[in-house]
Amino acid sequence: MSTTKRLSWRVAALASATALAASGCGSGGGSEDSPDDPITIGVSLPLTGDFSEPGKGVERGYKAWAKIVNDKGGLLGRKVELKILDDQSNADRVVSDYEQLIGRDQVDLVFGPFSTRLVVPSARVAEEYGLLFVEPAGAAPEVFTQGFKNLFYAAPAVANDHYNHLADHILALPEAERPKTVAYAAMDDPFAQGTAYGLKDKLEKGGIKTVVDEVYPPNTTDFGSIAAKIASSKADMVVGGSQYQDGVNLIVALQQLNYQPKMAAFSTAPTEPEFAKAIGNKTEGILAPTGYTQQADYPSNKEFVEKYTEQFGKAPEEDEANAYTTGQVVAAAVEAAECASQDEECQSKLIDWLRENEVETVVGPLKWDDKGRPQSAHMIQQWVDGEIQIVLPEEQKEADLVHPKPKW
Amino acid sequence: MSAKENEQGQGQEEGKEHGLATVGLTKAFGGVTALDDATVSFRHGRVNALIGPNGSGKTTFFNCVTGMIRPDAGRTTYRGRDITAKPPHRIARAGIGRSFQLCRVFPRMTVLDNLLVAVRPPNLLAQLAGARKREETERARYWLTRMGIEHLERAEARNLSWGQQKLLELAGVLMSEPELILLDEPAGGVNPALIDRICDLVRELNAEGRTFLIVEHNMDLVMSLSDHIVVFDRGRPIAEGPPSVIQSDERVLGAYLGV
Amino acid sequence: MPSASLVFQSIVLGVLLGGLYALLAAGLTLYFGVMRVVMIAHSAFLILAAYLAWYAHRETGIDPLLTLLVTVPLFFAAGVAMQRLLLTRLRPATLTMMSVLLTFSIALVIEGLLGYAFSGTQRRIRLGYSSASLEFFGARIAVVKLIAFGMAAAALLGLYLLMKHSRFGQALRATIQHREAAALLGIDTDRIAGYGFGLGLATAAVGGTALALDTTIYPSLHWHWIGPLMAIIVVGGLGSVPGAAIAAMALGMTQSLLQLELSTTWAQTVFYVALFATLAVRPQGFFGGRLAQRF
Amino acid sequence: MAAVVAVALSFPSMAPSPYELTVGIAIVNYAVLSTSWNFVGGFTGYISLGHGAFAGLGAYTTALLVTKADLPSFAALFVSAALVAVLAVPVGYAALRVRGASFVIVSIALVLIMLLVFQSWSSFTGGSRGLVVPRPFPGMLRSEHHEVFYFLFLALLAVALLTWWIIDRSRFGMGLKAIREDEDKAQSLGTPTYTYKLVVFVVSATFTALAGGLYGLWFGDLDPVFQFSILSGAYMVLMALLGGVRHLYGPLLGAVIVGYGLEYSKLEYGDTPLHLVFAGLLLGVVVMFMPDGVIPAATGLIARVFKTGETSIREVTAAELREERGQGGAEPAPGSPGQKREVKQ
Repeated sequence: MSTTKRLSWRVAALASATALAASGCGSGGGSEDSPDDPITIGVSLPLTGDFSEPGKGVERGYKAWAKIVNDKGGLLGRKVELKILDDQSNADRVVSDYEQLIGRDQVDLVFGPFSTRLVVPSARVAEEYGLLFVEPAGAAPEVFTQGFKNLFYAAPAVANDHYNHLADHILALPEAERPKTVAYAAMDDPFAQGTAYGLKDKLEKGGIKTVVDEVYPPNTTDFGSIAAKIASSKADMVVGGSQYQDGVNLIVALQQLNYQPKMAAFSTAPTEPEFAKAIGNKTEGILAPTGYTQQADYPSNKEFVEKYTEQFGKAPEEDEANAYTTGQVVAAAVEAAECASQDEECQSKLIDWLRENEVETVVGPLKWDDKGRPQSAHMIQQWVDGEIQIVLPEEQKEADLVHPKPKW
Repeated sequence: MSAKENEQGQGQEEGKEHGLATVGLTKAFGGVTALDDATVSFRHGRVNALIGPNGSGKTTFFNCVTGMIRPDAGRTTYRGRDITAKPPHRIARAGIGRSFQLCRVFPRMTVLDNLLVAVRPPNLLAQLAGARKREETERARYWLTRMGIEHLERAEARNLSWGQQKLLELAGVLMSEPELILLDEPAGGVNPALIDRICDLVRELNAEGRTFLIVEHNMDLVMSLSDHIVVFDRGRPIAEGPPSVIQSDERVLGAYLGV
Repeated sequence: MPSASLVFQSIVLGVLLGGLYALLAAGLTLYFGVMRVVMIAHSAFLILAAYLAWYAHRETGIDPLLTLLVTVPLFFAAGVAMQRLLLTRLRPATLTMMSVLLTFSIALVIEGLLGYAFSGTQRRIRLGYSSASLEFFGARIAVVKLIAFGMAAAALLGLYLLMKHSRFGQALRATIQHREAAALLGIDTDRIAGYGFGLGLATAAVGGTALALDTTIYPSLHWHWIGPLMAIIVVGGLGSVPGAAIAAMALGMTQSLLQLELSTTWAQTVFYVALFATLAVRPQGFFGGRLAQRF
Repeated sequence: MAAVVAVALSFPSMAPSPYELTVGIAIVNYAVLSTSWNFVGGFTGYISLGHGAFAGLGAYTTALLVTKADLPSFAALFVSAALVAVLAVPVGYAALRVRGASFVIVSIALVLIMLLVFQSWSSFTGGSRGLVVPRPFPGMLRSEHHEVFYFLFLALLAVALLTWWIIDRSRFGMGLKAIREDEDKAQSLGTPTYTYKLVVFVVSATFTALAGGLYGLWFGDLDPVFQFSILSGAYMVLMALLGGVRHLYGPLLGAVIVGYGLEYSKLEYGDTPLHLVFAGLLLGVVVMFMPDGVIPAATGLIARVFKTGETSIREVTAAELREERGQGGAEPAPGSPGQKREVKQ
């Protein structure tokens, strides 16, 4: 081996090692609480890559929360400061982000990332460092079976319970009106699949037959074959465990085949603002669960919608609301425990308090079971007269559920 | 090792046993038939030549015989053993070495390493032993010396001149201890002085017992060097015999002139 | 057991899908034919064309088909430029391997820039006739799928006529068959190879527009396309345009039919199963000529 | 060399927080992966873009052996590497029978098919719900856990480098390098090229699987989308190529540069997808302008500056001219030794 070769390698290795060490030293060590220091809150979000769209929604929600809190004088008299990193929709990154936030940047608190796929690995980091982990997006059942003691999902219900009101409604219908066969198509994603399969389990228990059960990978763009299967089954009802664009594609493909079910329910997609335009306004009668409505008259929601609209020029959607809820939940715990720092005592106070108490949020009052599952339910919305309106449960409804659904 | 081979080579009764022979060798590429039912045999212990116009199938013949391409039909035997469609390295180990039409060396290996590639480890474990064992290095240097390029042993092969690369290629072939050496246009692109040098080497090596089969366009070289000539046209032999016979064969003239 | 009408519907869908695959695989085969280059960025250009169609439609409302007037010449020029400026500068000895990496890097750059310009959001062109369909012997065919198929078929036919009946096509075929021999015949193989590359990229422009009509697009979608396409060209025999087209149809159809019994994901594996089976049984592909043997 | 080892060994005690340790682990993991890749890429010149599949398989098989077969973690790691080695045989059989292009295609297809299989077969692999790998050292603090794995990765790197070094100087390695230079020629000299390629492919897959398995044990959460990613395979290639595939420490150097660069560019330009553009441009530049990596490029530069090098630029050009002719297969232009000398000066 030549001298130059050896030299170049040695220099590079030394440089990188010292650079890492130096950059670590520079910003570490700011962990002592002092009343003037802001409370720093670390978040990793998918701002680029496959989950970037909802990731950016969550980011806006967090930013709105921070602004609203700071405008009112902060938490415990301290300003809050968000440190948001981009995990590129990648699990390796999300873990290393939380390592950085907790270890190097010494943030006082952390908020969860977006997407179930990223929540589990990052919750583990927080768990192992003993930090409270409230998250806005991990709704799939798997999130709550890992034995995490520090995790709380800041939304009304886990994925499998999203359709609970609809299931109850269908099973209560008179025999003649009740759909007899159902076709399910779900994206291979823990959240999307969870919503469809939650409904499937309940309907099957009620004796309603499953005739199609399709799972498609998240990168599916051509839904011709799946739609053909569903159309050919002539199922009375179709249920899509969808995110956004796949739901649109599936509906368009079904419409291309002129399939007319009596009932059609899709998660997420129909609640998006662009939905009607995307499917050419043929939305009549489509059902969707939602955890959030801008019209909800919870006191904090009015403030949220107003100030959010002021800040971003449009009204908040569900992702934004869930992020905001996360902020509200953590804030409630911080105010009750009167502390916000990484030390063990403080974090366990926060966790214990949330275990025992109910928090008022923009999605209503929330409380959790011992696994961190929220104990409320999602509302069911339906497109009626060209507008998406709440139809279930009875006490919150804005319109009556239309059944059977008109042709699309 | 090479001395022992020499004895073997000279021990064969010349002419009685065929060295390399093919029966009905056929190869088509798409619609073009490169080898058409070629049945031909070459003398063991002699310098054989294979000539013919461009596109008459000489190189395809080499490639089929050495296993580089698989013939569509026909058989190849070497000293009675069937070597049809055997993988090239097996054919090499059966004692057939070859050079390539455009001289091919390992461009970014040293001259010495170019030869050491041809060493065959005796067993599996020896595969992991160091590649530059003394006796092998000595043997490599012997061949480099005979080629007259021993002073270049540490140079990378790509930095050699064309002629030096030709000699290096030949040294590499010899390092693999072949009985039969197939040379594809050894004089191609080489200056006259070096042609003489290569001719001398072929004669010397033949005298030491190695058989040659040479494809060459340089007729002076072919006629002066070879004992036995086979002429190919359109993928099959049309004439064979000693130089004196071939020179006066009308079919050969016809093939070359396209009559 | 799926009903007869569903099987028929699937066959129709398979043909429609196979048409698009065939066009794109033809492009991939052209690159390989003229340059021995496995062009990983082919599907990235496909998505780029789809984005251009979508963007033009969103901004100006013009029909995506009209963008072809711009994208086809643009892509042709880009293909020629890519061959002349990048690929010919690679060392011939390592061209095949290095060109894979080079085109891979181009794919990454395209994906990154698309993500930068349009974000990772899934996009879809909203056409008035998106959900319209026709009845065809009991099967329903979406109008957009039919248009997409028509574009692919027309482009393939054009390619076929060009290669079979024009002087350029003859030169191109000769170059693909045997580049050295073609050069000896006085064909400027470098120039022909450049044009071959441009033609290949032009198929991506047509394919991308066809794709944008009926499906969602997003920057990383090209990974989803490149696998099946590469499987197709190996099964068809590297370098054989008709082989690629036949393999594309066969595999597109198989995929569509398999979806009747299997899940969407499992059905996609048909491409890779075919790829491995081909390489294990008949490495030169099922329709390949002598070109395929050494690669 | 000793200084490098000393720095590597003392790094955990120098790291100010566990975060720096995780970056260290990531870089050493990259180094193992690209060194493993370099068994195939460096020796034979066959570029595999699909080594991510072997890493993913190593991780998943280890995890499944721990969770389903109740094997102890590290026994599972080695059994998994053995299983991947067995699987690599038929893959190599299909991929290596034909040259070049098909190999690349198979390597990419391997990642894509594994992604499909591990997604679809969710009853066994957990599919998109993911698979949790139990910690090998339960009860250990997270920072200690990082430290242990840092040294495990370092040990694996040492073994991989040692193996590469042994092969490099062996007859086997000589044969492999001959394949890289000219496969036909190597065959004609008696090298059983197919067997050689297959063996080294399996060795490479095994080391990659070990790295993947170790990563799985360390990281704990597996998801097919992240495990079977074509991008991770591409990074291996980029790192090895950047450092220099012909050098023992090339991939390691590349891993340090790329690993540190990724971390840095994320800190600086975090939330844009431009990191893909950077990676793409870097790969393109390496391929176009320094296909032998930074080590030869740097030594070449130094040699040129001090005029001590054995090779002159114009010589290389002459050799490449000839090589081009060799590839083109046209009639050789008569280049006499005399003419060559002129070019050589």
